[in-house]
Amino acid sequence: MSTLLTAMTVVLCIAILVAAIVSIQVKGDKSMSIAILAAGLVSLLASVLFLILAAPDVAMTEAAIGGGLTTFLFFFVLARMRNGEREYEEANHD
Amino acid sequence: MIKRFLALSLLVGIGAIFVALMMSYEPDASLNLTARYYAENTASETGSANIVTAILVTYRGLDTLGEVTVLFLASSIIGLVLSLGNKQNTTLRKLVPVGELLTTGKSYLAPIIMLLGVYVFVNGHLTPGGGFQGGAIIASGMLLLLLSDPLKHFSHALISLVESLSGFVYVSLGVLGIVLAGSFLDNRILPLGDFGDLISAGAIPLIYSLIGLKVGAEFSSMLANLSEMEDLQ
Amino acid sequence: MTYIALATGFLLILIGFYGALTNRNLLRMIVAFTIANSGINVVIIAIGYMHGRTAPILDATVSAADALTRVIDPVPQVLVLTAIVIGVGVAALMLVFAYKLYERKGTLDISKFAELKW
Amino acid sequence: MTDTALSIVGGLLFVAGAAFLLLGGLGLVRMPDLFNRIQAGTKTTTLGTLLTLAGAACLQPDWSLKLLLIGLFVLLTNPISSQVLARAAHRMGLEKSQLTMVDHLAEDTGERS
Amino acid sequence: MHQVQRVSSFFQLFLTLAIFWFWLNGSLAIDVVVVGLIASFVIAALFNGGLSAFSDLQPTPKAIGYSLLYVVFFFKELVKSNFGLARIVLTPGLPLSPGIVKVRTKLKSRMGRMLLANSITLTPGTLTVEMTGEWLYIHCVTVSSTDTDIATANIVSGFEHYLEVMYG
Amino acid sequence: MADLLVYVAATLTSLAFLLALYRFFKGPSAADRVVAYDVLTIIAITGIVLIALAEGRGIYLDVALVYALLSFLGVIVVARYLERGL
Repeated sequence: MSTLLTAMTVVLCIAILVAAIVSIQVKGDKSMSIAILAAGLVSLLASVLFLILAAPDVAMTEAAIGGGLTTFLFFFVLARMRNGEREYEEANHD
Repeated sequence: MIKRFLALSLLVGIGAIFVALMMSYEPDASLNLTARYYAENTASETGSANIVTAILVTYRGLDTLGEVTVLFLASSIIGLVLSLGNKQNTTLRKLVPVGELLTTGKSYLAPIIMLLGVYVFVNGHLTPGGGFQGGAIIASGMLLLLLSDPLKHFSHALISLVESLSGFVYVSLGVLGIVLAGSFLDNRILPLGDFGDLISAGAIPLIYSLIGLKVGAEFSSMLANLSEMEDLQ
Repeated sequence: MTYIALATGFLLILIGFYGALTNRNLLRMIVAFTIANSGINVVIIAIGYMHGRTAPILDATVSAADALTRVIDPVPQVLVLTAIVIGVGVAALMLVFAYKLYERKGTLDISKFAELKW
Repeated sequence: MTDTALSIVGGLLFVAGAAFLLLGGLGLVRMPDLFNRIQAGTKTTTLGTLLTLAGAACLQPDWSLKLLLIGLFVLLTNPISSQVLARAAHRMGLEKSQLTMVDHLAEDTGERS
Repeated sequence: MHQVQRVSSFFQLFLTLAIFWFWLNGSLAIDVVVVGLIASFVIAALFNGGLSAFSDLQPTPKAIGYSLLYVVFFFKELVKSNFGLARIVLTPGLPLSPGIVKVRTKLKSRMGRMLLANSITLTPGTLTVEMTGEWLYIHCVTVSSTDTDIATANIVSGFEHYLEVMYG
Repeated sequence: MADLLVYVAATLTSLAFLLALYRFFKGPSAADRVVAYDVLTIIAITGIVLIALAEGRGIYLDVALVYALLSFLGVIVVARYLERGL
């Protein structure tokens, strides 16, 4: 079963890196919310990676915190300053 | 443009260090000295099946106390910073109302989420999980309540009561460890019981439950403070 | 497996740093910071992993007697466990400060905060 | 894992569940607009997850209680998230596919369709 | 009267949580029972007014029999409609005719309406978008009829037949 | 035999995962990405069950339990933000 785990690790790592790149590079309408969502996906998938690396305690912490709490904190602050999202587009045209 | 170039060159430098680290890294074939001690003695000394829990609560219990304190500080600084400043233009926010489905769904899911949190921190010494995970799950239950009613105000008094009460009992149990068993936060103030039972491993389930309540209350107070922020233009 | 996870962790740290250095928006910088944070966690856990061994929890499949040969190093896991929880606290603090700056200045663009520049 | 009849059944259930997951992924990529993507994506994956959980319960009968509970939680939480998302998408006035025949909700609330 | 209702709703929630606790632990040892009862009691007291699977369920034997039948019916529908959607996805031309239709429900109790909406959502091909009063707005992958009454007969009636007996 | 079937299932699951990831990467609107996120977390539950089977440890299922009960919160948060209800 070791090859199965290795193959799953490869797939997961690709997914994590893609999500991270989406989070950094995304542009356009609603780009801020997509960036936050992608960061949440990074931590959710990292928790599966932790489980493969035989750390179920850490995996559970990351799943419980990355899934809802962190995303929520970001969105709550973002909802209070909706102009900040639009402003990003103007600021980054250099 | 020059800034971007500087950033990229810095990243290349860091990346080179990382590659060097990875090339020279060789996985250990056997456990190192500390890990060996923990692997051999945890079961007989603390009676806890989960070695991570045993280290977190007993062997390095003082660090955990410090960590919980840091979290407490973070949540109180958030409360302090948000309470500063001008509050004259407080208008009630106009929000899209919550649908009936989410309201009904919340009222049967929130108790189950809370129960799962309690399960996770009570079973901290047997299964993966424990106080920090359980506290986060309880705070997620609070988050569901907040999502289904964004203008809800939590009782700050209740949250800080739970927080300070569990903190007080936690420290008292630690001091009791000095008196009865010889060191701070020693779990052998209660009988170790049978290995693998729910009530075993001395004071570990009790201490971890208190940590869970404390962490849950701290996260909840963070959420409550953030949800009461005002809209900015 | 260790090496794949290690490489992912290092790459995550680099991606996070890149985002934090090149973005001008404060919130985007905080998002990049959390990505770098998870990358560091992945690296530490990957270093603790040992091939062919299993999680440090004793139950029916791993008895206390053969724990020495079957379980992996629990110490990095304890470190990361606390680091994740603290990470949330730090992220929340940064968000609150960003909110306060926005309240004072009406902008999130980092190049507009010029008081401490010289 | 021994090759008893039960484990073969479990393996087959596992493959069937994975096939439904693949179908969900395929639907997610092929469908033209958001509502159809929700239908194809999250619904077929629910059945897929339930089947894989049943397959795991056949392969390891000791775990069946916990696997059943996981399935129940998926059944409880999944519809709520997709309903809330569909409602939000409709409220945002998201563009619907050209094929859409009728939209009573937009007619009744007076939104732009 | 109000007091009686409160106590009974508390007891229903307590019972549901206790069942979940034993299910989670998978054992009935004495310490598990004691801790579980305390935890369920505290949570049920904090969430007074919360719903559970037993809330609003009619206490007649017929309702209990119908709830078992409902589970069977639901899984039958789930598998059937999954194969229906599978055919659509795998057909190269994507034979879609999507739309949002309006249907009517007769159910009044909160839990019954919740279960109806969830069942409609979980069967692929239909998705509840909005629910106001007696009207449900449902997105269908293939709209059979835009008329409210015919759509109601097609989509809702099967589930409603069971739920009406269970929850009244 | 059963092992072989599990391998086949793992391959199909990985394919589904990559397809959903493609939608997450491409997704024209924010809501499309949220759907992809939802599908990815559901598939991850199957992934966790596969890991537990491969390692032969039932206690890993607790993580799947937490995943199943909490991952929908992220979707709800984003959906409420997008419809301006937060």
